[in-house]
Amino acid sequence: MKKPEAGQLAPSEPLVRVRGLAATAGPSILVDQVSFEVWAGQVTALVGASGSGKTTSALALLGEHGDRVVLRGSVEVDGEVVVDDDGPTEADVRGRVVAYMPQHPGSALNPARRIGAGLRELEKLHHPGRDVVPEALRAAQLPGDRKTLRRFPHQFSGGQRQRIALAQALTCRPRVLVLDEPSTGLDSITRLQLVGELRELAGEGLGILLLSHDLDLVRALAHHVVVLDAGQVVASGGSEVLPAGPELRVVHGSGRSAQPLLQATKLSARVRGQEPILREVDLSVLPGACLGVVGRSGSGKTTLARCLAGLHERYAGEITFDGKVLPVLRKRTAEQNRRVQYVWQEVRGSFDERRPVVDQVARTAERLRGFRPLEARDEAVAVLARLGVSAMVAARPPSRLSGGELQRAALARALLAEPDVLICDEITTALDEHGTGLVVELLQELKQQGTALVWISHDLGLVAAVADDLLVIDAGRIAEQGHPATVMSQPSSEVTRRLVRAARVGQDPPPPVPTTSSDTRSNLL
Amino acid sequence: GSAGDQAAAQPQQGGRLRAVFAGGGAKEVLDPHVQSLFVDIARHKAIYEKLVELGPDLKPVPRLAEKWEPDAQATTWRFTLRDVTWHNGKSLTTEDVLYSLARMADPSAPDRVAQSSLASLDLKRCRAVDKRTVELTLTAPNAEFPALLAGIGTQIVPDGFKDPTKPIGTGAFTYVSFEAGRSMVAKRYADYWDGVARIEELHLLSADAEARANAVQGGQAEYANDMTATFARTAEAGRTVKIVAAKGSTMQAFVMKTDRAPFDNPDVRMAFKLLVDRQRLVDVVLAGRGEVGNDLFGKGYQYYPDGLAQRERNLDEAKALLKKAGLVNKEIEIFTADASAGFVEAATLLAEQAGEAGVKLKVTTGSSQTYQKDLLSKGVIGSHRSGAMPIPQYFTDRLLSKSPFNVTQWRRPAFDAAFAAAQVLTDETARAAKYGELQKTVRDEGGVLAWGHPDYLIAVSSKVQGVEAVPPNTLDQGRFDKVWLA
Amino acid sequence: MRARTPVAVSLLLVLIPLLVAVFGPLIPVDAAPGMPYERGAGHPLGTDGLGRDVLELLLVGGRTALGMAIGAVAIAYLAGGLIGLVAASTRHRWLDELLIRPLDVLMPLPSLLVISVVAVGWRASAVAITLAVAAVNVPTVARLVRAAALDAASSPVVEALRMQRESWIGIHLGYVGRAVLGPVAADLGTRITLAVFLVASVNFLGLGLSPTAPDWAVSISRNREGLLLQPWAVLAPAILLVAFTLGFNLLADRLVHRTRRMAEVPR
Amino acid sequence: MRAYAAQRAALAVLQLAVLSVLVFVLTSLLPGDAADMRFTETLTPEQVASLRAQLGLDQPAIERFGHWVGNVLSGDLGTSLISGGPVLDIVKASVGATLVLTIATLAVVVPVAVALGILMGTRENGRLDRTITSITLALSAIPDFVIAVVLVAVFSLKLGWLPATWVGGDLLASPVLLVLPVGVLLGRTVCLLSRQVRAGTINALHADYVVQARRLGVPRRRLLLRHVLPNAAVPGVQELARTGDTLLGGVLVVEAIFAIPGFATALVDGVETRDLPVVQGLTLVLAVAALVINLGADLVCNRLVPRSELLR
Ligand SMILES: Nc1ncnc2c1ncn2[C@@H]1O[C@H](COP(=O)(O)OP(=O)(O)OP(=O)(O)O)[C@@H](O)[C@H]1O
Ligand SMILES: Nc1ncnc2c1ncn2[C@@H]1O[C@H](COP(=O)(O)OP(=O)(O)OP(=O)(O)O)[C@@H](O)[C@H]1O
Ligand SMILES: [Mg+2]
Ligand SMILES: [Mg+2]
Repeated sequence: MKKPEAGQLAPSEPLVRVRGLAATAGPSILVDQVSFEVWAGQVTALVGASGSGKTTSALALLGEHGDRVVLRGSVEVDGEVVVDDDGPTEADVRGRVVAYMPQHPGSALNPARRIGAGLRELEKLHHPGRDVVPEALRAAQLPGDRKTLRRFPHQFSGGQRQRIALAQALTCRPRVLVLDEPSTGLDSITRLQLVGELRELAGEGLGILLLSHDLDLVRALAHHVVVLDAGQVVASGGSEVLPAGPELRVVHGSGRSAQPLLQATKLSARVRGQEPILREVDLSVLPGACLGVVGRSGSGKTTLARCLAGLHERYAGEITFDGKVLPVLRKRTAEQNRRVQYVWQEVRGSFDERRPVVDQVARTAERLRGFRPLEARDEAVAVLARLGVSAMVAARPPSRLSGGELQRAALARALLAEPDVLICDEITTALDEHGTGLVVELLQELKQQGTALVWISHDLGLVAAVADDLLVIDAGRIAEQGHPATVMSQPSSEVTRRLVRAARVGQDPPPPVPTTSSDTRSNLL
Repeated sequence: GSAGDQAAAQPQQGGRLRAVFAGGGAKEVLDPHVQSLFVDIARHKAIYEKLVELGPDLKPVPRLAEKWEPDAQATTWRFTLRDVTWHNGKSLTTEDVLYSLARMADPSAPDRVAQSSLASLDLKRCRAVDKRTVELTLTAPNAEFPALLAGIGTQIVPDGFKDPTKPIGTGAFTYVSFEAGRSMVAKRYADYWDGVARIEELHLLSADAEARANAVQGGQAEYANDMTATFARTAEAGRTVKIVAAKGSTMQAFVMKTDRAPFDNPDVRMAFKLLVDRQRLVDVVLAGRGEVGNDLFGKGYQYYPDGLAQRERNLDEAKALLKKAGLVNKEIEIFTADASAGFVEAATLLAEQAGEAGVKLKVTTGSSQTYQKDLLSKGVIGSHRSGAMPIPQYFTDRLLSKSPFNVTQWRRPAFDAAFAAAQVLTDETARAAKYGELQKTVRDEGGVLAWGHPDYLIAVSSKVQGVEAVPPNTLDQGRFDKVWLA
Repeated sequence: MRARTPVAVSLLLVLIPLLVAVFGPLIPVDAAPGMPYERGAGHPLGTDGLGRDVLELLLVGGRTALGMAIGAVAIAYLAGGLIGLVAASTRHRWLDELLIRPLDVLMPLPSLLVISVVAVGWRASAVAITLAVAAVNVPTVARLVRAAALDAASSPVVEALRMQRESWIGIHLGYVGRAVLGPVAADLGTRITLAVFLVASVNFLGLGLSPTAPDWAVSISRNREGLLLQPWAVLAPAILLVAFTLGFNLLADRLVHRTRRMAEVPR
Repeated sequence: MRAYAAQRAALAVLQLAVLSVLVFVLTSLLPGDAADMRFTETLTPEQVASLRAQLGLDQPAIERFGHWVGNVLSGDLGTSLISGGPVLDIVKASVGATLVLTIATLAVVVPVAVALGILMGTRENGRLDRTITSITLALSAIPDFVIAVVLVAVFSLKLGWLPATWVGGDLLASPVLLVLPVGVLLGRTVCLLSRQVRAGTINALHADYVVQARRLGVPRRRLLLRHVLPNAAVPGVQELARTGDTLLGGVLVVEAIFAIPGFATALVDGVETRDLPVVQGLTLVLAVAALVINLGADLVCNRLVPRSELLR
C-alpha cells in the first residue's frame, strides 16, 4: 500500500472525493448517487432532515457501513480508494487519515482507561516517536498537565468529555475530521465555543466534514454545503443553498389583565444531600400567555418545570394555581392533574417500550377526561395527525419511532388532557424546521383559547418569538426577567448578554466571540 | 472363607496395611477408656491389650491375664499376669493393672465407658498378691466377671498414664501418629509377646461406607470393615476384592415398649412377632447375607439355648390377636432413623407386612445422631441393633429393671432376681440352664422382635491373608498382627 | 439464523419429567415386590435395593423431586418478590432500608448451615426442607426484584403514567410488574434448576427425605451402591432429573437471549 | 474511597455480629446437645448428665454465648465439645482440604472459562458460540452427584485409572486425587463463568468506546486485549467471587462422595453433633472469607473499570 506524502497533493486537489455513492440494505436504498468533496482547510457540511443519510455517507469515508448495508460508488480519501464499486477496499484510513467523531462522543471514551493512556496509545499507533499529544490537547482546549492525563473519563464533565474525544481524534493527526451532529444538546454559549475551535482547526489545514441539521451552525462554519434528502443530494454549493427556516406565525398573548393562572413564590429545590438547584425563584403565568425559560445547560430549568408539574417533591416555597395552593402531583385532585400538564425533555424514557404509542397517548383522554377507549383513540389519532405523525407510525411501539416523532407524540399525550397550563421542556430539539412549525402553530392556537404555556428551550430565537415573558435562569436563580424583545435587545445580566450574543451564530451580523476564561475552565477541578 | 488360603500360602513379612473403618469424625479418641466406635476399638486393640478378651463364641479367653480363678462365691478373683513388656521397655506389673482399673472407674471422668460395667468392682479391696498376681474383689458375686474385663474400654495402661496423646501399650503395634476422623499410623512392636506382627506398618483410616468400598476396590486400602451386603454382591463379581463374612454375628430387631399401649398387651407383642416375614426382611434388608432371627439375642454365642423352634410367620393368628386387642385398622407409629444400615428399610418393610395383618404402621424417621438416646424415651416400637457381646452382658445392659439401655422397658422384679441368682452360680452348666429359661421368657413375652442376624462383612484386597471371620468385639476381629500381605 | 436448540426439544425435556411427576402417581403399576437389584422378571426397569419396582418408583418419585424445588422457588418469589416490590415502590426510605438491610446482613450466612440445621432439626420433613431452600433464596430474589422494580419505578414512564392519573394497580401491574417480569423470567429459569439441584443434593446426602422415600434423588443416592448390579435404579431417575434441569437451562438461556435482543432494539 | 472502606468494614462487623447470634440461636433450636451425642449403650444417663455439667452445657444459653464472644474477641475460637481439641485446629484442617480443592478447581476453571468466554463473545451467535454454549449448558444441567457417581463408576471402579476417594491417599504424594473432584466441579463453574465473560465481551464489543477506538485505527488484537478484556472482566470477576464463595462454603456432595475432609463436612458434622463452638467457628471463618472475597472482587472491578459503582 503506497501512501502519498501529504505535501505531494496539489492544493487544488480535494482531500476527499465522493462520487456516486450508493448504500443499500436489502431492497431499501439508504443513500443514492451522493457526491461531495472535502478540501484541506475548509469545512464541508452535509445537512438534511433526520434519516436523510448523513451518517451513512460519512461513515463511507472510513469504508464502514451498518449491518447488512452494501456500499457502492467511489470514495477516495487522500489519494486512496476507500470504496469502489465492489464495496469497501483494503485501504485503511482509519484515524491516520480520517478521524470520525460520533454523535455522543462522551460515551466513546473507554471508562477503564486513563485519558492519557488512550491518547498515548493513538500516538504510538499513528505517529510513533513523535510527541503529538500536547498539540492535540491544546487544539481541543484541554490542559495538558500530568494530573489531567491521569484522570478517568468519568471524572470529567460532559462538555470536557466531548473535547477529550476531539483530542483523541486530533492525536491521530488526521487529514480529515468528520463531526456528526456536534451541537446537539449544547447551550448557545458552549455551541459558540465549538464554532471557534472548529474554525481554528480548519485554519490549520484540516479538512472538516460537518454533519448537522443545525443550520445556524452550518451557516457559521461551512464553506461548502451539501443538502441531502431521502438519501439523495438535492442541492450543493455555498451556504446560500441552505433552506430558509419557515416564518413562524406568532400571536402574542391576549389576556394581559387577567389574574395569574400559575404562580410560584420563593421556589427553592434541592436533590438529596446536594446544593440547592433552584434558589428562591418567583414566576407567574397569565392565562393565554407564554412564559419562556432559558439558561445554560444545568442551570435548573428542568428542575423548575418538574416542581411546577408536581414531580419534584423536594422544594420549599409556594406554588398556586387558579388562586389555590397547588400540591405535589400525588396530592393533586383529578381536575388539577388534568389542568396542569408536562412534556418531558427526555421523551424516549417517558414511553413504555411495550405498548403502541397511540394507546399511550390516548390513555390521557381516558383517565383524565373520561373518554371511552375508542373515542380516546380517535382523538389521539387526530391530534397526532395535526402534529404530522400518521396513525400508521403511531401504531408502532416507541422504539420504532424517530426522536422527532416521539417528541410530538409526547406533546400530544399532554394535549389530550386539554390542560390550562402546559409545561414544555425542550420539545423541539429533535424536530426539523417543518416539525417545529407544526408544533408552534398548534400551541399558538391553544394559547389563543386561553391555555398558558411554560416554554423551556435552548433556542433563544424560537423562545423570543413565542414567549410573552422571558425568564433567564442562571445557577438556579433568576438572572433576568422581562419582555423577550427587551431581554434580547438590551440584556441586563452577563449571562443573558452572552447567551444572546452566542445565539447569533451563523446569523448576520456575525457575532464577535467573547469567551471568558470561565467557559473553558469552569468545569475543571 | 480364608482358612483354605491361609493354609496354602506361606505368611509373608513386611509391608504396609491400610485398613478403613467407619469414621467418627471429631468423636474419635486416643484415650482407650473413652472409646466407643469400631475404629477406636481397632486402634486401641493395636496398641493396648486387655486382661481378658472374648473368643469367637464370646467366651472369655486369656490375654494379659494368663489365667484366673474365683473363690467359691465368685466375689474374689485372682488374675495371674503374663510376662510382657510395654512399648517403652518396662515390664507389665500389678500396679499397672490396678492403676488401669482405677482409671476406668474414675467417677470424676464421666466419659470412661467401662465405669458402669465395673461398678461392682470394690477398688479399695483390690490388691497385688505378688509380682504377677492381682486379687480383685467385687461388691457382689458375679461368675461372669472375666467377661466384664473383656468389655469396651478396659485396656490396661501403664501406671501413671495421664496423657492419652502419648500412647504406650503392650500391643502388637507402637503408636506413630493420629488425626481424629482421618487416620492413625502405627509400627510393629518388635518385642510383642504373641508373635511379632507380620506387617511393618499399620494405617487405620476412617471413612463412610461408600468411601470404604471405593477405597478397597480402588486399591487405596487393603482392608475395609463393616461392608454392606450389596457391596459384597458387587465385589464378588470382580476379582480384586475378597469378602470375609462372619455368619450371623449381630442382631437386627424391632423393640416394643412393654410398658406402653398398645405393646403393654402381650397379645399385641406376640401378634407382631407372628406377623413379621423374617425371611423377606433378611432377603431384602440384609440382601440375603444373614440368618433369620428367633426373637433372641446371641445366636451362636455361649449360653444360646439350643433346640428352640424357629418362630414362623402366622398371619391368621396374628390377625386374630390383633382383633382381640382391637388394633385392626388402627395407626401405630414406628420410630426409626438412618442411624444404622437397614433401619429405615426394615421399618418400611415391617410397615408393609403389618399392613397385610390389618395394622397401619407409620414410619417416623428421627435424627440418626441422637437415635440411641431418643429410642429410650420416644415411640412405642422402634428399630434396634445390637453388637456382639456375651449374652449375660446383654441381659445386664438391656433387660433388667435398672439396665441403662432397657429399650423395651422390660421391668420384672422376678426376672431380675432370677438373673441375679443365675449369675452367682459358679457352675457353668447350671448357669447356662438358668440363662436358657430366662431367654425363653424373653422370647415369648418380651418386647424384642429379633428378625435377623446379619453377617459381619469385611472386604480385603486379594493379597491380604489371615483375616478371621469372627464377630465384632471379639479378639480376632480388627486384629492385624496375624495378617500378612501376599 | 435460528440455530439454538429448538424450543420444542427444550420443552419436551422439561415436560416429560414434569408430566411423569404430576401424572405418574395416577398410573397403576402392579408389580409384585422382588429381590433387591433384580433385572427383568416382570420389572421392565428392574428393582431397587429394597426389591421395589423401579418403574413404579419413577412414577411416584417426581412429586417430591420437582415439587419441593418448584415449591421452594414459588415461596422464595412470593416472599422475596413481595419484599423487593414493596421496598422498591415505597416512598419511605426507612421502610426500604428496614426490608433490605437485614437481607444484606444475612447474605454471608452459609446456605449449607441453614439447610443442615433444618434437616437435622426437622428430620425428613419435605415441608421443612422446602422452606429452608426457599429461605436461602429469598435474599437474592428480593434484591433482584427490587433492583428491577426500582429501575422501572423511578423511570420517567411511571411519572408519565402518574401524570395521566393511571391507577396504582395500573402502574404497578401494567408497567412496573411487566418490567420486572423480564429479569424475573430469566432468573426463574436458573433458579428452578438450582433449587432442583439443591433439593436433590439434600436428599442425596440423606439430610432430607426418609431414605426409603420414593424420590428420584433418594433413589439415586440409595441405589448407587448397586449401580453395577442394576444400573436402572440409578440411571432412570437421574435421566429424568437431568432432562428437567437441562430443558429448563435451555429455555432460560433462550429467554435471556431474547430479553437481551429486545433490549438491543436500535434506538 | 476511605468513607467507602469504613462503611464496608462497619457493615462487615455488623454482619458478623448478627451472624454469630443467628448461628447460635439456630443451633440452639436443635433438639439435644453435645452431651447427648456422647450417649452410647455403655454410658449411663447419669454419666451423660455429669458430662453435660463438665462441658458447661447446663449453663444458660446467654451466658454460654457471652463466654464464646469474649473468647473470640481475645482471638480464641474455643474448644470442641466433642473432641475436646481446639476449634482452631478443626477449622484449619478442614479449611486446608477445601482450600486445596478450591484453588485446584479455579486454576482449571478460570483459564478455560475466560478463553471460552472470549471465544464465544467474539463469535457471538456463530456456530462455535452455539456449540460451546450447548455443551457447557448441558454439563451444568447435570447435578454434581450424578456426575460424581458416574465418573467414579467409570474411571475408578471400571477402568481403575483414578482414585475414587481421598481415604488412604496423600495429596502431596498423589495429586491425581484432585482429578475427579475437580472434574465434577468443573461443569457448572465453567458454564457460569464463561457465560459471564461472554456477555461482558459482547457488551464491551458493542460499546461505543470500542467502536470509536476501532474507528480511530486501533488494531483488532490490541482492541481485544486493552479495550475489551478489562471491561469484559467485570462480570467475570463478580461471578468468580460467587464461585469462590460456593466452593469454599459448600461442596458437600463432592466432599461426601470423595471423602474429602473439608469445610462442608465439618460444618454438617458440627451441626449434627451439636458441637456449637465448631459450628460457630466455621461459620465465622466462612463469613469472613465471603466478605473478604466480595470486597476483593469489588476492588478489582473498580480497578478494572474505575467508574463501576462501589456500593451497589
Ligand atoms: N443497518 C441499516 N439497515 C437498514 N437501514 C439502515 C441501517 N442504518 C441506517 N439505516 C437507515 O438509513 C437511513 C439513513 O440513515 P443515517 O443514519 O445515514 O441518517 P442520518 O441522516 O444520519 O440521520 P440522523 O440525522 O437521524 O442521524 C435511515 O432511514 C435509517 O433508518
Ligand atoms: N437527580 C439529580 N441528582 C443530582 N443532581 C441533579 C439531579 N437532577 C438534576 N441535578 C443537577 O441539577 C442541576 C440542574 O439540572 P436541570 O436538569 O434542572 O438542568 P437544565 O437547566 O434543565 O439543564 P439542560 O438544559 O441540560 O436540560 C444540574 O447541575 C444537574 O446536574
Ligand atoms: Mg446520523
Ligand atoms: Mg433540562
